[in-house]
Amino acid sequence: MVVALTGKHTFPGGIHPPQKKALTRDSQIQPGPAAKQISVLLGQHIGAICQPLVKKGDAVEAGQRIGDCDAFVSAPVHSPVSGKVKEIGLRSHAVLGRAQAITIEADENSPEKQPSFQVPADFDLSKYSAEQICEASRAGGLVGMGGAGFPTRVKLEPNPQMPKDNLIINGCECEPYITCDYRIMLEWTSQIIAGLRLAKKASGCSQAFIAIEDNKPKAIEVVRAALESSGNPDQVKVIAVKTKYPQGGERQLIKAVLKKSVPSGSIPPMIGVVVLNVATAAALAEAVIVDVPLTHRVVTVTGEPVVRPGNYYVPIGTSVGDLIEFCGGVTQSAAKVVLGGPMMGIAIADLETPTTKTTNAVTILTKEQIGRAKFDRRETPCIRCGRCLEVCPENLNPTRIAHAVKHDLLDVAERYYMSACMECGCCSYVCPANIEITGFIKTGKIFVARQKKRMA
Amino acid sequence: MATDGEGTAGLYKDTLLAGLWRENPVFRLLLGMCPTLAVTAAVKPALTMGCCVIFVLVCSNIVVSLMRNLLRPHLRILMFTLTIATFVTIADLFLKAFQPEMSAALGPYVPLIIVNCIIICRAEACASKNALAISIIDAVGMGAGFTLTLCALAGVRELLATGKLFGASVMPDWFVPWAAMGMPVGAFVTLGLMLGLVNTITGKKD
Amino acid sequence: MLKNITVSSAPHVSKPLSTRGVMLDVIIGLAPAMLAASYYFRIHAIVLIATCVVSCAGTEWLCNLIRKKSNSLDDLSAVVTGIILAFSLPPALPVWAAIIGSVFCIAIGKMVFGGLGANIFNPAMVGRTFLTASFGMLMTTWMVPATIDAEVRTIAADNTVDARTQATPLAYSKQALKARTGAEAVNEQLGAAFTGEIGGCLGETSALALIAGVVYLLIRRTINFHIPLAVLLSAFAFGSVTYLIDSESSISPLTHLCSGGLLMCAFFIATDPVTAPLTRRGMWVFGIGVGAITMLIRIVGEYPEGVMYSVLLMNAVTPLIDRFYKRIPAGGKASG
Amino acid sequence: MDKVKYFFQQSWLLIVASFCFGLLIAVANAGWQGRILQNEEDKFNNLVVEMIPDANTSEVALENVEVESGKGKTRATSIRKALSADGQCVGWAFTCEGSGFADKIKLVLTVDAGFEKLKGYGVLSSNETPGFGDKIKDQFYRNQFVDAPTTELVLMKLGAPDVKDAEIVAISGATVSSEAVVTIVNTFLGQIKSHMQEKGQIGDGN
Repeated sequence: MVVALTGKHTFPGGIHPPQKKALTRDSQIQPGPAAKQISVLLGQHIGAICQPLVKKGDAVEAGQRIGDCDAFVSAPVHSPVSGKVKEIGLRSHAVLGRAQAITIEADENSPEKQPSFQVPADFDLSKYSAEQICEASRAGGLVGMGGAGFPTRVKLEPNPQMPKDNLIINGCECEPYITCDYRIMLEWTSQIIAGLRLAKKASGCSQAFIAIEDNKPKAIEVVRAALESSGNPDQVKVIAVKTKYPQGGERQLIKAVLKKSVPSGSIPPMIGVVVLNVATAAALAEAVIVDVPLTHRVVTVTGEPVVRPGNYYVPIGTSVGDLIEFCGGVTQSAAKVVLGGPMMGIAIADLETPTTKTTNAVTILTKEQIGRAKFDRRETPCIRCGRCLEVCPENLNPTRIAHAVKHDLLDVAERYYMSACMECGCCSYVCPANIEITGFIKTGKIFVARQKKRMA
Repeated sequence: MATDGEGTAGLYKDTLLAGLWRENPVFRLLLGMCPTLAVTAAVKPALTMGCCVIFVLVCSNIVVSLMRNLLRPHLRILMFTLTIATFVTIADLFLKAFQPEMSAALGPYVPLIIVNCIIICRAEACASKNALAISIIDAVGMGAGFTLTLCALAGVRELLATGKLFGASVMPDWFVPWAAMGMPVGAFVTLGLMLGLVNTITGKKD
Repeated sequence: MLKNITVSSAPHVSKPLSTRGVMLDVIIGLAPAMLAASYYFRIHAIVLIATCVVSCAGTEWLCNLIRKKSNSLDDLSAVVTGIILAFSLPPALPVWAAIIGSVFCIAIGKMVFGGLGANIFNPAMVGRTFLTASFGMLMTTWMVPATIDAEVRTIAADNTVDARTQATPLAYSKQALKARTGAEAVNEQLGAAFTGEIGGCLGETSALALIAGVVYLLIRRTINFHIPLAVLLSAFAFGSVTYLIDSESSISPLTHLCSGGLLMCAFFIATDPVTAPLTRRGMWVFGIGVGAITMLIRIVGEYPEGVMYSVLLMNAVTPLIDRFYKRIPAGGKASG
Repeated sequence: MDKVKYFFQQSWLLIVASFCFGLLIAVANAGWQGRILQNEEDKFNNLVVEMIPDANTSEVALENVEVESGKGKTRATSIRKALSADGQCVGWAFTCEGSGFADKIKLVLTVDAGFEKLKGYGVLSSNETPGFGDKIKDQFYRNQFVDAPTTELVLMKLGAPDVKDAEIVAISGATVSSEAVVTIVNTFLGQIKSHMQEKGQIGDGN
């Protein structure tokens, strides 16, 4: 199998922000902080929010299920440490604002989970049935770890109405700064491949791909070599895709790899495609083979002001403040803390905000960097230059939508397909007039959601 | 109708001033746009048009005011139009007989006074509800407001388009006429700028 | 540490681009033509450009003052408008006329609509239309380039132009169309039209300089190639048809492209983002429309040049084009 | 019967008013009609006198002369004889019309007694663009027609406007209006000339 190291596969639109991956690219995955206090949010995924299964004062074990929900689209949460439930109360949540969380005080002798596990040599795919795999992914609380947090079980479970035939493992990691997926591909290669094979079996896909951006040639080679050495029984194809933001977006990736478009308002399974992030694939292998739930994840702590930037294996629920402290703190120039990358990440005001299953990075930006984007230059009138239309990966008309929202014309915004926007931020990035197009569209979506709620 | 004056005299004064400024038909009510745009290329035809409108307005207001108690509501617009058309025809004939040049310059715009909204507006809003004296004063005020506005517009346009006023050269020799001001575009631009100016002065937002 | 953290919506970084930078690029793109104009029309060019730029900027400043808006001069859009207006004026135009045109184009063409980004029509073309309508004679008096007529003349006190004048190639081509012969003589001027040693508006004579400018803009990706290409292709197609039908009375399509304001229109006027469509397909339609109407006016119409009116006409239908070519999301229309 | 009663109840005012207004218009018309006709005649005569200095007045010579104005349409005109103070025929005058740039152009055309040379034209009514098309009223353009031969006229872009020949130099910037005048003159002149020759009013040119 010959794999090109430069990708031809891509999608229309997109931008090329500075990569800035060199900061953490060569930093191996290290164990993260052994935090005294962990706050596990009950809503870390798309779907129904979990109900707590423990009470204040209960003792919990590492890996114990502490929150769950009966709804189909949901995923349980587990405790990453052993200790005592200190409180069940509201915590800052990057997306929801404030949300219920279970705060656990860790014991002195709480076991420290090691990054990665060894896929046993006698790993045999035929030992696991499709139902088993799905069940394990649900029990392990697996959700998409790339950003959206869609419960993995829902993705995988075969659906007679929508048979799935393509599985894509997403190793694009197109956001600047973040390198956690890159490190996982380099270090946990066998785990990813095991996860891929399990996912393929569970979902009944006939073809599987691993898509990696061509700015990570090392990862492409390592994955290819690992596939070849294992004999590649599933005929997995490694696809090098063009380095471009937002190449890692599900819809964009499907367009690049399969040349197929996902209809607006639907999700990839509807056209028979399953997309799993590499971290999810690795977690799937862990959950199925050794029956360990998702309680830790790799987080890239990065940004110029960070003293020791790197990739850390962090218990989910560790507060951002603890994480930053563990990395040696930040220099004076730090001005903004972002959960996620600079393009789609969410700026937080409360350093107590716990990390979640979808937190792939904590990016600290300097005043100069955000100043260039937000403060130095005032917003000027839209000159209709059309740059936002050109970069929009969803082929929308962002300026129209933004201005419709600005003038409170939600129906107009809807007519310009506001709901199809994936909020990738490309339009705001290129706008010469410094209009916060993405911000307006997000606001518009919230308004529409409120309207619908009122009507219902 | 204004009521802040004192007694009858104050009411008369208010009525008169309303047409001139506060309820100026062109600048505030935006009525009678057709003649405003069409006959303001020069002051003379504008003034003639204004006088015609005053004449028709006063006459029709008198007639309408006199027969206001006899009007059937559903036939009132018909009566207004009939009255206005009569006086417009008379004005047209008069112009043809005594001001043939102006008649030629104004062309179809004199007969078009029939459909001038100002007149029907005043008949409806004032004459059909008020006594004779108020109706006449209202007509004079409105007509004078209309005439003055037309003349102001025409003055600017004639001055810039030809360098003349009332047909007499007033601009220095080096002045090159702006022909565009005599064209319809000049009418629209001048009217727009004047409206903007008036709105600025009165502090009206939109 | 981390005392003053700020919060705002994503994305948190942005490309170092600004409206001012875009306009600066356009000015740089216009620079070669400015140099060419100064070379061929000497003091006239410099005076005219300076007048237009200063009075455009002044008008914008004044309008902002009257409207109690913050000063918007620093986006340089008024400067660009001024240069383009100057470029579309005859070199020998008196200064006062240029000032009237500048005031009109900024005040009426741009500020009354609400300033940058809100105007429907290209402001420079609005100003030029007003001047053409007002001072027809002055606007159709073409000066001979200084390189041919060594003596640089001035404007006499009585507003007549004291310079050797000549008709533009397009005026000759109009005569050729009427007389049904003589197009060949116009075609021979192609070389002069390419370098710019010919009568015409200030900035439009030198095809070479305009092409140099647009290459810069295309490399900098300040403009897209769609509109210029569409304009030139459609004009070329129209020109070719008439040339093939009757080469005696019609000038060659290449001469059509190089003479008059077609190149400047295609590169700098039609590409004004504010008044052009947003979508690619819309840009094609817009460009083809501009080229076609220009040629229609040149060949069938009464005026020798039609760039100004064709741009304004297509500006008027831009909202319609945008409406017609609405973008459909990548995944097709949302279901349900 | 009730219906008729109802009808009159509702509309008696309208009927009465219609009669009154009709009467008013009739009176005005009767009083001024003579003057209006006189005005039109005067305007025509003034133009004739302006163009033919010897003439004092004019009288109708031929009425309802049909002229084909192209596209199968015919227009009727009447030809008038220009008379000097002592009753001598010093020329002929007639109105002619055709489409201009914006609207119809109506001209008075005068020729000398022998129908050999034009004496010029005057504009009765036109609506051409101010500053451009309406220069057909200017002496510069009108003078070119004075003493031009009554043959087919040709419009030129460039040339000498002072020479009295069949070549007419167009007004720069208003080619359409210039052309319209020439076309109108050409259309009417030839046809009326042959018509006159038929009627024996003038010689056949030999």
